[in-house]
Amino acid sequence: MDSKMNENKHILEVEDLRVSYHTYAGEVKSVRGVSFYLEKGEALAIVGESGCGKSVTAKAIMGLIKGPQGEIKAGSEIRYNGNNILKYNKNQWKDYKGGECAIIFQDALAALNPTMRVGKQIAENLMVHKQMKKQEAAREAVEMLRRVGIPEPEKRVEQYPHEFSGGMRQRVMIAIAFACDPNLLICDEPTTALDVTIQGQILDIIKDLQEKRKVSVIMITHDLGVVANIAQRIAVMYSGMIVESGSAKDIFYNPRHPYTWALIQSVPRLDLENKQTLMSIPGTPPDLLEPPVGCPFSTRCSYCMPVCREAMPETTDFREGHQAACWLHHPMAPKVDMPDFRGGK
Amino acid sequence: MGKYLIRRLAEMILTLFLIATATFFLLEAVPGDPLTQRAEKLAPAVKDNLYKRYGLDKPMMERYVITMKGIATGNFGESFVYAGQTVQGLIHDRLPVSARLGIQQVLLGITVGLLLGILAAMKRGTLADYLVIVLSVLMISVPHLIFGLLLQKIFAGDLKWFPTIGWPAGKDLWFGGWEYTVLPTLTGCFSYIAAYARLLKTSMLDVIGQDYVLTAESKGLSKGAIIRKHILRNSFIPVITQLPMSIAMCITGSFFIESIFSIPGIGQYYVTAVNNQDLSILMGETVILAGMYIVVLFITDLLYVAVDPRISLTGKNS
Amino acid sequence: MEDKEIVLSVQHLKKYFSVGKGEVLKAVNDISFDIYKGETLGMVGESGCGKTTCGRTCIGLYDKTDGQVLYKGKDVHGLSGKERFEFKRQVQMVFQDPYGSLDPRMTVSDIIGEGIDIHHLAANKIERQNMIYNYLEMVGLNREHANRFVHEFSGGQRQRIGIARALAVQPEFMVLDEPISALDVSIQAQIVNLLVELQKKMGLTYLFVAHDLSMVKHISDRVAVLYLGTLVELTTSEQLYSDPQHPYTKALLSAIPIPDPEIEQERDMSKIKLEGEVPSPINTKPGCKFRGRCKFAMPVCEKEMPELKDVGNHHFVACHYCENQKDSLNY
Amino acid sequence: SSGKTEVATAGGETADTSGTTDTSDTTGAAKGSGDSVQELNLRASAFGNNYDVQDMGWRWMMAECYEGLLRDVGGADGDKYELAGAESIDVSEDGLTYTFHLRQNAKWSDGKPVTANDYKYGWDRLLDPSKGYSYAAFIFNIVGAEEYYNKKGSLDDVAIKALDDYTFEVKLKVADPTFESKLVATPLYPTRQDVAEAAGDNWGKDWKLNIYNGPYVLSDLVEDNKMVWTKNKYYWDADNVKLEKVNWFDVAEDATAATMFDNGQLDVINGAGDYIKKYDEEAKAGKIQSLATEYPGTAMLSYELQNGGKSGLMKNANIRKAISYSINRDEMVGAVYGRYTPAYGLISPAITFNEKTYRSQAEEPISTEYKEYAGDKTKLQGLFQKGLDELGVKTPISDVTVVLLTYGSTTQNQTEREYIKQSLEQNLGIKVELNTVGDSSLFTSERDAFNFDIMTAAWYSDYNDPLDYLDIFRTGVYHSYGLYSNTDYDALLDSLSGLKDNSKRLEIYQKLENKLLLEDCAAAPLYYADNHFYIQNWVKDFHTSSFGASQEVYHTSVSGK
Amino acid sequence: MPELTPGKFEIIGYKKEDINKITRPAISYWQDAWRRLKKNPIAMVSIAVLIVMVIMVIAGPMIRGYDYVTMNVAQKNLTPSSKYWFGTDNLGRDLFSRIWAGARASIMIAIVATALKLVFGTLYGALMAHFGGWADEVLMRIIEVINSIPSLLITILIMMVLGNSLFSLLVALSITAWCNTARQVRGMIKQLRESEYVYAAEVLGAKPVRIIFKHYIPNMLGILILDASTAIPGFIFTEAGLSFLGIGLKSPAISLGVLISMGQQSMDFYPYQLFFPCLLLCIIVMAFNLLGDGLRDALDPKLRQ
Ligand SMILES: Nc1ncnc2c1ncn2[C@@H]1O[C@H](COP(=O)(O)OP(=O)(O)OP(=O)(O)O)[C@@H](O)[C@H]1O
Ligand SMILES: Nc1ncnc2c1ncn2[C@@H]1O[C@H](COP(=O)(O)OP(=O)(O)OP(=O)(O)O)[C@@H](O)[C@H]1O
Ligand SMILES: [Mg+2]
Ligand SMILES: [Mg+2]
Repeated sequence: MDSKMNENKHILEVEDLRVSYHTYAGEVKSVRGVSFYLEKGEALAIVGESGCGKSVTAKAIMGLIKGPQGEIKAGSEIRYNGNNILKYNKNQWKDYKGGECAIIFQDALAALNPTMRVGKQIAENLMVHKQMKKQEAAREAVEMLRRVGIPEPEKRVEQYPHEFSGGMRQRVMIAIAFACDPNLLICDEPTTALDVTIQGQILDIIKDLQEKRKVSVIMITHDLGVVANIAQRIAVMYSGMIVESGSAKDIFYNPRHPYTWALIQSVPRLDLENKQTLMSIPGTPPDLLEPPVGCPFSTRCSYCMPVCREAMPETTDFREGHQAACWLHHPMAPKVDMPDFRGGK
Repeated sequence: MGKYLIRRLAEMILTLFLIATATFFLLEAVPGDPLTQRAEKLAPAVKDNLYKRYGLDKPMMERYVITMKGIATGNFGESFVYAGQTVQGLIHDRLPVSARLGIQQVLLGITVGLLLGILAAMKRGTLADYLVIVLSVLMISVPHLIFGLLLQKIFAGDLKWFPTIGWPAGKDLWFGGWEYTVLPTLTGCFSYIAAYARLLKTSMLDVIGQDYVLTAESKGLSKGAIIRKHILRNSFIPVITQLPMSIAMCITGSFFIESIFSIPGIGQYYVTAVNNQDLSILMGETVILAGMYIVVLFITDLLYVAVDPRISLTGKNS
Repeated sequence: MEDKEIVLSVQHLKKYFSVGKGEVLKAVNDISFDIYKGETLGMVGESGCGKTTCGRTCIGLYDKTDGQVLYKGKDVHGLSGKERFEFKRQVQMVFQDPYGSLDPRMTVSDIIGEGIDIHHLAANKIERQNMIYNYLEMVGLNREHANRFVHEFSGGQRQRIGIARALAVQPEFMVLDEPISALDVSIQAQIVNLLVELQKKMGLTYLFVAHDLSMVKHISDRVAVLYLGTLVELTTSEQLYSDPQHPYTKALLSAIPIPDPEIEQERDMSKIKLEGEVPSPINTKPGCKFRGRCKFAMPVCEKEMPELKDVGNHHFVACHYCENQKDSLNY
Repeated sequence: SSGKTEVATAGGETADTSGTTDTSDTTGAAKGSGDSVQELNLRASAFGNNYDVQDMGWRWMMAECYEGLLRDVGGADGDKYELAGAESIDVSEDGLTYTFHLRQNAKWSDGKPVTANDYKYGWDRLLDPSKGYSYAAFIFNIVGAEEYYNKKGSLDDVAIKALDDYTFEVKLKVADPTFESKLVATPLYPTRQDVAEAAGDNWGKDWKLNIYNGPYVLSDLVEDNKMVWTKNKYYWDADNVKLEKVNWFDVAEDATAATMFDNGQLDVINGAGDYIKKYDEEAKAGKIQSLATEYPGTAMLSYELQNGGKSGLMKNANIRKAISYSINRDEMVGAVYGRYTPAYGLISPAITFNEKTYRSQAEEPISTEYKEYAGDKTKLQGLFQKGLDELGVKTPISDVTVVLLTYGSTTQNQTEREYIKQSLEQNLGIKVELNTVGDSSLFTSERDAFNFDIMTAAWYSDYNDPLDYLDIFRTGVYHSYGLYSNTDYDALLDSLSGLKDNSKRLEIYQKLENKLLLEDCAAAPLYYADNHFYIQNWVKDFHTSSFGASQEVYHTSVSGK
Repeated sequence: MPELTPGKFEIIGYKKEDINKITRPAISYWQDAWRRLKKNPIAMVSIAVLIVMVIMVIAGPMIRGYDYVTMNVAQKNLTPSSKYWFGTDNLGRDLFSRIWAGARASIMIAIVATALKLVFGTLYGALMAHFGGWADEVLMRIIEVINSIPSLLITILIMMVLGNSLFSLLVALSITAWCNTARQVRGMIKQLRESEYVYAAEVLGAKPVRIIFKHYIPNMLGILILDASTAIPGFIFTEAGLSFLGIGLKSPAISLGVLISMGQQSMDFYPYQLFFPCLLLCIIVMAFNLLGDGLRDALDPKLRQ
């Protein structure tokens, strides 16, 4: 990826992002060299198991990694429209956060200030970035709520988050995020806590706004169904690294990493027979306090080779930006194809 | 709401009744009686008269009933020891003095305490944080009396910035004669500063870790705005919880302050009354203080609602 | 199916919570179903619809408000001390939250051993130890894990410890209260596989509660769909997925995103989109609970709560609209 | 007076007497400068709460705001009496009839004259059985008085008479040389019938109801804070009263008082503890004046004589003596108080007899014998053992435990009891258990329950005669410390009645004191009280008296401040 | 980068034994908390200080060879010197020895009062939580009443009723303090009662006694320890305050409070008599407080990894 060449196409480029948390137990290497890019107007999904570093990546992009515990390692770069945001000054940050880039968190109730009226939480954003007056911002907040499909927004702006249902709270979060027409939206598992029926509504709103406003979206989730619904491109994360990335079709129909294989296979499908043994990934992800030397997936990989335990595989490029980091793609490795069963055997 | 108020009022009255009862029997359990000293030199007949006059010749239960009846009608009777003094007079003369002292202490203490708390929370792990910790422990562990005397010696004695003793009265009772109130207020506010600084620090650190602070940050709000608009209000719940305790603290603390600075408040009087087993005055003061405590408790509940919309007065809250 | 032995029979079960100020929350509102020996009854529904409450009331963890729960013919809520003790051995539960359901101050062996101790299932310490090892291995963990504390385990491992704890008293019937919803996809399959395997090995009967329809369909013989404390549909899993009747079930099924971009993109257009949110279970109005979000709602839905009726083939539905449709089909 | 600070005063109800100078009502400090401000700032550590003269509630206030027939004036040779309310006194030959010719220009603070009737009413009131004044015994010697008080006679038979407005006459049963010294005591002050009766039950409780006939008027009082006297313009000798205003500040802490004195906010301070040393030095350097006087009080140890105490041993005089002699009084006053005079007798040097201090005429009873034992453990223990043997007690000395009852929580209280405890333990080898109570009423209960062997006690005499000290040990007098009872002693006391011969009286007094302390060892005197006043240089004519106002400011003035 | 040989490219798959391996050493809740505490320098310094204190209150009075009660009037009010490190008091007793003896009493009183408070508060709180409903209401009301009466009144009255003794001091100190513990325990049990592991135990047929001892108490210990660590300095301080009112310890027994209140009365002349006990009180209170802060962090479940 040549950053100059892609300057106008790529709204965001993340290069060798490494983030650690310093805890009593030691240094948690949450993100260990993540690189990806995002095109304008594109929806990129980051999938992976719990604790693999998805949220930390999102927070890093949003500029929310805070000392003294959190640390973005030197050498990491996050370029937004070609500028490394990690070198931003106070004012640049202010414009970037909320104005250029917005985030939606998983737990909307926790992410909304319980003691502030919903309208004000939206208006606050407008006042910071659009230099609106109080009343103007308040009117605009009503509009935002209307746009995300909340009935009677005039009344609702006066209410507090706890008076909203889960789905509506997430809509409020979306309203806050979209308030200042960001160019980049990060959704950190926005629907995981919601029911499927509500999840559909929320995804529709996000997709709708994305299309209308040409926003680039990073959708973080571990639900492959959601990914299939929304994403054009997918990055699969495992243990603080991206192990495979490519277009949605590449990942779903032509995955190249054993972890992606296993991930896709372990999802039960409605067309499966009753009580079949599901494909599952044995064991548990590695401890990020002491990550293994070699491929992090090697401990659970049915295709594990001795080399996997010794060294980190290099990234192999396939066509059209499809990449995977696995020793299986090394010329010396035996040829293995993705097993052809899906979601069971 | 009306129903709620009525229920609260009923509860308050019940609590006050229980408090009065507890106080009465506690005092009964103390050996001797308030007249022991006064009657010591009297002839038996006169002594009987004296006891009769204060109703102390009656059996305990009868006196209990009489006392309770008196309280119900707001008549606590006259002091056993300071003849002629009544609780009504006390409320009129002394309560405002203590109230001003208490209010000034609490306001100043809470304000400074909160500022220090914010400082410590925002600068966690830095020298400022440790300074606040050390300072607050120091403020708690050095007794009021010593603080008061030191302040008096330095600021009134050596520097002559403030009067040594005294307290405003008359038209200055509430607003005026500030120079008299500076040292007593300072002496008393230290413990509040310490308590509130620690409290706010802890609860702010709690709030800082919450997701909605991240949300606020992701909106591009400045640090100051985040603290003001998002962190503070949410950190106030534990602070509010502490308020009634402060009222209780106020009374114990004010004894020393009042005695050092010759302030005619209820604190000094209270300790004297306890030592004298001055039942009527004690009963009156206790009921007043407990009443104040309960009212503050009620205000606290209102404050909770004001600060945290999730809490409702009437319904069940989390 | 009639010939099958009924393990648990739930009849008009109601469970109300009072939530202050005279308000009642009808968490479970008149539910009836049977569970047969050796089967898995799946129970799905949105969050807060009363699945957990139902499960807990069924095994006597909550007192009932009304109705009856019969375990092997005996009223669960009226058991004598001794019967109750034995009941507690025969009926077990696996909890939703793998973090909250294990005492953080106990070692794994103490957690698994707790049931063994309570029911005196081991003659001595060594036997107890061996039993614990046995169960640990049965759920796919190692002996070395016995002396560890739960916070060192991942979610999937914890859930296996939870299952081992339940298994340790050799139960016959288990309520699995969303045992997988807190877990990662890759781990969910481990647990489901384990549960299926154990059922086969030991002939257990399950009440499997979840909100993930695909997983429920996979593991269950029959599925019950709950909506706001009421049972709206109950049938075999094949039938439910191939021929859902209740508008809610239909919407639910169509809302599940399929992990396949092409199918999902196509389906997106045809999905049934439910408007609005799940209403509050406090002080519900009479009539069908779903009517506010139902596009087939009829005047009768306002007035009467539809009863659960067999629309043929042991397919039970509680819906006025479906009833009428069937009627018109039949006539 | 806008902009001025008003400080803890109750307002202007009493302003009629003080309107002129009362513009600046500031507590903190007399900010005034220049000579003209005749205002004095004094310290009180507590205000009394009894404004009834007959009850002798609050002597140091009453002596300045009221006036009796005589005034007690302190001096280098002890106290003297000056005519005050009385212009002259006629005593009949037999010493039984006293006729007081009252000052005709004496007035109450409301302008009405002070008449003989006011005295009669006050004295009658004192004897009124329904009032139960404890100082009634002061005038039991008046014909019919004791009978009336004990409800055996009527008021009409009491020989207290107002012959006319300005002539007041009383008749005694037996001649009493101490009678005159009692006249300075406040119970014998006049009381205005109309005012007292109008106040009814509240008389003596609410100062605002009082009227005054002394040099000053109590014009404001806020408990725990401040009291203000202003000059009584109706006072007959008002021309000689220079101060317009006297402020009394309730200052609880010595440290605060010292700060204020050093700042000039207090004009006089009563030194205590280490401050005495400090101010003595300053006085030597001429920075301040000092005025040290004896005060008629004696601190002692009393024994539980009724039952012999918890240990039962206090019945024995030798044991009591051993205890008494175990205490090194010199060391004690130095270490514990830093002031006071070691006492080896009962009667304070402040008491005058026959125009000279009593102590200069009578040797302290135990001073010689004490020296024999002082610091000699074997001798002391021998004495104690002797006592044990006399009682037939077999317990070894080291197993004896006695209970010392004390109260108070000041450093002085604490060191005092620790000193006594250790002295007894070290010198006698016994164990001392402390029974410490927080306040005086609990002390009274403990005392009356006989929960002690030894207790700390003190007697502050009410009138200037040795008899006042000796009388408290009479059988049946409630004040009998430790309930001492001895018929010989009582008989000796009785022999004093009507005895006018001073040399004979002196002899009997000495006998009594010796009997009490040397023979019976009914109490162990520890020290005689005193006063150490330190006075700013700008204060003139500040006096002190033993039975009037201890801080006598009648003639005091301020100049050169 | 290791050398790549064909041998390294043979598919071997994962080892069954490895997949569930936990790399971190086995560690219990308490070990973990201790480990976190150890990483907190302030808490460790506090512990060190407290250990020194404990040693000193035991040995301190003996170090200089002066008895802390026996007076020596000839040596009174001496300023600190090599003979008397902290000087002497007004009866000539070595202040160094006295201060440690005072600290001994203070700490002991605080610890016993804390124990009383914890035991009673826990029992009371458990009763409230267990019975709930009507009984809970009544018991809660009692707490409210006790809390609304100024604690000073209760303390003084108790001292009057029971007499001025160590025992009554302990009772007086703990009688108002247990309410807080009771409330906390009640809240904690109510919360624990709803926790799934308690339900799990119930499902297993566990009797209430078992649940209390196996689940409630171990899970409340953290809170109770925290409560204790804040209560101890509180008691030391309160006892000191009572000494000022003259209702502290009975002489010749001394506590820091007694020493401070005696020192206060001579602070104009012998400031060191006030300074040293004050300093020691501050150090002890501060050490306990900071340890409490450290414990709060160490025991905080949110910080668990
Ligand atoms: N504030 C923090 N302090 C310490 N460690 C942290 C912190 N935040 C995240 N981590 C650690 O970083 C790793 C990655 O966490 P992250 O939140 O990115 O996971 P995730 O992929 O978002 O998982 P999930 O799906 O559960 O949200 C985890 O091991 C987590 O424990
Ligand atoms: N102890 C309780 N007191 C009051 N209300 C309760 C209680 N337990 C559950 N509820 C309420 O009863 C309803 C049903 O709750 P339940 O936990 O059974 O739902 P669920 O279907 O298991 O939801 P989820 O999928 O979130 O676990 C909810 O509205 C819940 O708030
Ligand atoms: Mg996350
Ligand atoms: Mg549930």
